[in-house]
Amino acid sequence: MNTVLWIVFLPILLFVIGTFMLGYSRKYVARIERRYGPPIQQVFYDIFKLMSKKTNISHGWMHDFAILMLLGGTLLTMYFVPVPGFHFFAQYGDMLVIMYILLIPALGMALGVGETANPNGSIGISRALMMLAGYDIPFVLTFIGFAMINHTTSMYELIQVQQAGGFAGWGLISQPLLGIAALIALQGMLGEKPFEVMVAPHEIATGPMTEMGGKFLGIMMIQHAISIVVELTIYINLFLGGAVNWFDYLLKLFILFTALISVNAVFGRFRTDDAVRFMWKIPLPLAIIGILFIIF
Amino acid sequence: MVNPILLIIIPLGTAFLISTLASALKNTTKYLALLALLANVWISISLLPEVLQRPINVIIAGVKPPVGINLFVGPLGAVFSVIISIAGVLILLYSFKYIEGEQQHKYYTLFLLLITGSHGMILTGDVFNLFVFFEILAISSYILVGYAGDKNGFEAAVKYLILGSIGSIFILVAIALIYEGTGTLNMADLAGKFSTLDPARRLMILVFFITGMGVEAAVFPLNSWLPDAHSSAPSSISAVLSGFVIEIALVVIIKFVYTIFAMTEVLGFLAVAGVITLLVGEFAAFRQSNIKRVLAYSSIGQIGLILFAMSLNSKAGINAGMMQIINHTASKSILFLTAGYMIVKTGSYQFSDYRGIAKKMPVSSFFFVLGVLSLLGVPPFFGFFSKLNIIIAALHAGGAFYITMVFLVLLGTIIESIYFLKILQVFYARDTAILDVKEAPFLPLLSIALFSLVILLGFLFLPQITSYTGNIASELVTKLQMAQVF
Amino acid sequence: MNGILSVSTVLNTASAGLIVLGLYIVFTQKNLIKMVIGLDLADTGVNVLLVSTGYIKGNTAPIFSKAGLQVSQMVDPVPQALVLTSIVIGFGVSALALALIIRLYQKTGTLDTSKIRGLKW
Amino acid sequence: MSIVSNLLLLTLLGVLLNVIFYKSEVVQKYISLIIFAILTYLSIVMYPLVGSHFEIPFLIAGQHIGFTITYLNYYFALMITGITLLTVIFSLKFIKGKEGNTHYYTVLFLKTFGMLGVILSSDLLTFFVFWEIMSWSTFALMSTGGEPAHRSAFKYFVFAVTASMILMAGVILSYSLFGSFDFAVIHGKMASLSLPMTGFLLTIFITSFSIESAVFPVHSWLPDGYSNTFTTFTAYLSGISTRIGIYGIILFLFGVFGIQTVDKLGIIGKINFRYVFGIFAALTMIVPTFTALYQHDAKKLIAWHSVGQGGYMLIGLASGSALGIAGGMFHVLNHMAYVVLIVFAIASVEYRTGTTNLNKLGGLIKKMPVSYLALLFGIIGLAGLPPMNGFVSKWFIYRALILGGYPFLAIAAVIGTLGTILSVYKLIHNMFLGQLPERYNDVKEVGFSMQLPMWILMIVVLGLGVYPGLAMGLIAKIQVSLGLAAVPYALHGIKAASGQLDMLVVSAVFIGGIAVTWIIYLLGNRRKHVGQYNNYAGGNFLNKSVAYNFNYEFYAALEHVIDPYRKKIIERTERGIASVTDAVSEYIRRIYTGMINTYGIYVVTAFVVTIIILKELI
Repeated sequence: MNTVLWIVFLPILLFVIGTFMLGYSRKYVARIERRYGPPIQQVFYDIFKLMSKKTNISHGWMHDFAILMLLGGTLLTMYFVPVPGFHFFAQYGDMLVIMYILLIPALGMALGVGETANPNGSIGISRALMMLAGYDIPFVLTFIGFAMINHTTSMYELIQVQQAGGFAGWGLISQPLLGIAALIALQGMLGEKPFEVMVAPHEIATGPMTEMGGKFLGIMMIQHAISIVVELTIYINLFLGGAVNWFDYLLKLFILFTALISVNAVFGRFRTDDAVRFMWKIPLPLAIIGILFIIF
Repeated sequence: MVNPILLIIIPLGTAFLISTLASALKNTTKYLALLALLANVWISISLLPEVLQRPINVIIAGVKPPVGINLFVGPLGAVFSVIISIAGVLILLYSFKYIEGEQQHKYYTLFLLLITGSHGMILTGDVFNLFVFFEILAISSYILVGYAGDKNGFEAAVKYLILGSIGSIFILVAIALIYEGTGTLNMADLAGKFSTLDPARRLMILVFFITGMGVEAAVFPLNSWLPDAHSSAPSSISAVLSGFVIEIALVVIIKFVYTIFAMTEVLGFLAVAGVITLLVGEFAAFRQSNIKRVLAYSSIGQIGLILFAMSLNSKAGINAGMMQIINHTASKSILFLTAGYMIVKTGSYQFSDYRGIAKKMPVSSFFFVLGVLSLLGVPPFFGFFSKLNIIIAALHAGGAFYITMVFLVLLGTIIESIYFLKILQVFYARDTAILDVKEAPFLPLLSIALFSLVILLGFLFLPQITSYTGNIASELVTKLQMAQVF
Repeated sequence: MNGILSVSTVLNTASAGLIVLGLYIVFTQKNLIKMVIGLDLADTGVNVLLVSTGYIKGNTAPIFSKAGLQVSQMVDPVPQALVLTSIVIGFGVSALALALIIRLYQKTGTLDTSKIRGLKW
Repeated sequence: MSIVSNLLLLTLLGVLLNVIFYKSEVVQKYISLIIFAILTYLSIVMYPLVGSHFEIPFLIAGQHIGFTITYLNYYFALMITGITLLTVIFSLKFIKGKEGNTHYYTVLFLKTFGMLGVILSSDLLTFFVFWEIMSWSTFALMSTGGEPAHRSAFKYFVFAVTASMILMAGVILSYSLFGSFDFAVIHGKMASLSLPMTGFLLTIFITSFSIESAVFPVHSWLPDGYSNTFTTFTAYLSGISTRIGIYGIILFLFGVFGIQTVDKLGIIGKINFRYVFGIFAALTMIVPTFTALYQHDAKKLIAWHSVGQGGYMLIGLASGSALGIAGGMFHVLNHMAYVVLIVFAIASVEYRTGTTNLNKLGGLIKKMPVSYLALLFGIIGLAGLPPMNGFVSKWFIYRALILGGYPFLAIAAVIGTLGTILSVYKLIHNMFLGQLPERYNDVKEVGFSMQLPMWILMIVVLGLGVYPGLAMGLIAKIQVSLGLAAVPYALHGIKAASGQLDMLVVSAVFIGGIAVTWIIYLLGNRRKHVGQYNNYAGGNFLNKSVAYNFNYEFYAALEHVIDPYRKKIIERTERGIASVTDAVSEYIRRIYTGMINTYGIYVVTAFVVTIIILKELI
């Protein structure tokens, strides 16, 4: 019964958290830029506005289906990532599964954007995929190292292991190189500056979102809110010792997110090739050295 | 019992008959030649079972060996006679259409003399007679190489003749030394007495003999005449020369080394010479553009392989070598004979001019493919089994040395496969440059088809073939037959 | 005859000399006719060698020319028979060689081996 | 027992009938269809006969031609006959009226004959004989399709004949070592062989099979060879032909040599034979996959992936754990299903548009939705994303590598997967998405006979993804029969102590997520479909004269990053070997100077050298 409640309310919960985080992010960046910034609930208004638009332009059935795949895939990921008090699905799929279902929304969006037949969209997708090749390799490598040392690929068990070791058991503390590498990769995964060239509003008209409007864009924003929380949770679970309760969880979320958007606020954006090169030159060697430490 | 001497007398007599009756018979002499060779086939085949029981020793003119001259028909001689006769008949059949003109009786005379010499070389039991038959074979092949009467033919014939003469000088020196040392020319007698000679003289004799015979056997580097002669001769003669003439000389060397000289310690050297010959032949063929030169160089490679197999000092090796000889006789004949009509029809020796010829000459091309496949040792053709046996025998000889040799042999096969495939791809190219080419006539195709039966169905008769070649192996390695007669 | 120079030594030396000379001509001369001459020389050398193998010191020719001549007094007749055969063959080969060379000369217009290289490689 | 002989004889009959009726395409295709249907049926009902042995009483070198049915070759026989049947069904329409299709079915039968013989053989010699038949028929398959096909088939031939010769050396070497050709006998005597010799022998065999299964660095024959021939052959060759090499590797690593023997072959510390093999497999995953990114031809792109995916199978086998080996074997089946599906989709597009050039296509989703769907299923499988089958086997492999302690091999697998995702998106985008060129306005979906195999394969790809247990049952039996630990499987996943996989739950949650989203989607107002020219163009208008598309140089930035590392070492080495061979043969030819005087000198030199050498010998 408890599980059913979690299944029903978890998406809503994370959506709310995610939306407020996005709002908080806008406000935070605005303050750094000496602006006033929108109210923290602005993202809610945006989504509500988009969902209730009269005209919803679509370029074909893949365009329609892509949006389902986008949010559907994100919800799928969300259920498999353990949060405090809920790890029902963790027994059916481990971290490897999560890593690959994380890509489903990306693929779905890519296909949908492809059908819109807008070159700006295609360029955005092309950039996003290249960025994927950049950040995913170091990120997965850190996970591989971490899983290897603990002899499990289950995220839930990784959390348990870390919590058993107390603060010193945190991944970031016990394997600092891996933790830092993953942190940099996480920045890319979230698509925050300096790794946001796939959206690049001034160059390619927001890239993948070019032909998305109305409820399509609305669902994309819902997905964005949830996926930010999910991705941050993955990092928390792997390297920040998971969370023992919701307070702990929200605190870690808040601190981590603040750290990341602080970087976002002060950087410009990398060119695609520079971003990929950066990912392969800094976090990747870090992760490799970290793994070499584990082996020897 | 049929007297094996008929194998020599019939073609010899017919040759003279043809040359004397030429003016009367005009162009029907070929049927006479065919009859003679058919008789040869029948005789050699009927001899086979008998010989396998017990070798035949024919005494000529009533004087017993070691003084008199004799023919010694062991399994080696019998099997080789069969190969010579059958290949002779089939190639003669091919020549019916291929050789035309008023002077064709000369061709058939020489052809029969060549067959005479071949039979003589393999059957004789006398060292000097070996030389005489060698000369008969050589002289007739010199002329046949130049038979076409073009510049290349004469050039090749002259080169062949000069090198052949050098070879025969070496052989003759070896014979003189043999006679001086042992006082006998009879092979069986010699086999007993040879070991009494001092090692230096034995070595001299052996090397003189191997060098002299090696010229005809096309062992590197004595084979420099071969690419020219085999590529400039009429294709039927190329088939004969590649098909069994060089093999005969090779087998004579092997026979002498194993039984008569009984110097098996030099076999390792011969094996290396064989592998070098193989590699030189295959590499030299690799960049050829003239189809007959490709085939000629490939013959050098194959003869190297056969030499390697037969020098393994084991029954298995000789067995495998004999199978490879059969395979080479059949497949190389097919290749030369099919190439012969392609040259005739297109008027070019360059295989690059044969683009898409498979559309115009499908049957010939098909047989060419068969020949190539068997030559390369692709299962289930006959060549596969002989090559397999060769490598088994080589690895049974054991040791890193033979493993290395086997890898070199396989390298040679790779090279060979590549250059043959280049030709096949040209044959089967989609686009074709040749327009007015027709298929070869029926009779030559029949002859080629009969050859290809050997490589196609050979594997069904493997046990029988192995029993014959196995007898040859025991003849050479254990010298059983020799002892049975004397 | 006494001392170093026995008959067989002389014959062996002569034959070796002829063979080497003949082959030397074959290897160095570029004229085809000269090469044939060289071959003939070498051939003669071999024939001398063959004859020498049958030589028995002090014996006569193997012909029953005088009454009472024993077989043991004759030299070995076999090599003589061989030499006869060999000479005939040598003659035949030379004749054939010259015939071929004539035809080759008609086709190419030269006897120089370095120019008759239509077939190579 | 007669089933084996029936299988082989029927394929031979197919060859024969197709040769006889080489003029009538109609007769050919129905004969082929019927015979392959029977063959598929026969190989399915072969199951109860697993474990039996069968000999043709014909001696080669004192050896009967022997066949045996094991779980392993049952698995492969099913794949071979099944995929050939689907290829034939697809070809019925596809191949009609194409130039050079006269011997299409003949070579297909010949190839099937060779492959069936190889996998069913129970001794080395039979194996080798059929191996040769298979290589030659592969060559014939590749040669169909004009001049470029001839050239690339030639390249294949050079590799294949080298592989054959190496294999022959191995076959005969083991015969002289063990005195038998029989796999079981050799396996029994393996322990008595010295370790260096075992290593040498195993290296010979694995090298030979590696060439056939296109392992880096001997893979370069494959992409051109597979992509220049008929597209249906591309599917067939990528799907099953290359994998016979994998069969050989499985058979020899686990069946003939045995994993215990192989594990004894240590080099230094943890580096053993398997590890070295794993490194080659890792390079096979990475290099060809990233080369695929650069391709502009759909067939070539997939052919490169066909090389890369082979690396996953091999790395699974190299991991040596039950999970990894199961993953490797399962990936053979999965790869076959999705790659054939992908190539069929490409073939459908080629059938309708006449091109596979990725720069010329686009927007075909509007015209050919079924082919699009087929390609979509295929690429999700190829990229290894849930819920398709490719994910499951890759999951096995990743997990085996991580838990087995091979982090760098695991990361190689991940890098390969990322490269795959990138290039398959390019594939589907450039063919089906983006702007539809005007010239394809009247393109239609392909007919039923071409759709049917695609639907079947889509079901297989999805079915095996959700219910991997369907195949895992057989794979576990194979593992037991090879003396390995069986993988603990369930119908829809894997049972393991830590971190499990249940594909049914994953799929169900995914569908649930889609359903929820759909509800949210329905909350909004109705969407309206618009044409492709009704598009944002920076305030400008669009019509058919404006090429408003992005597909050329799709990953220019990434290529820019990778380019410095692409040294084309393999290509240059190959070219080097070729030119060295040419030079060597050119010099050796020069021995035959044409000067009769030199020839005479050769004779005397040979004489002198022989005396000098033999004086030492005697």
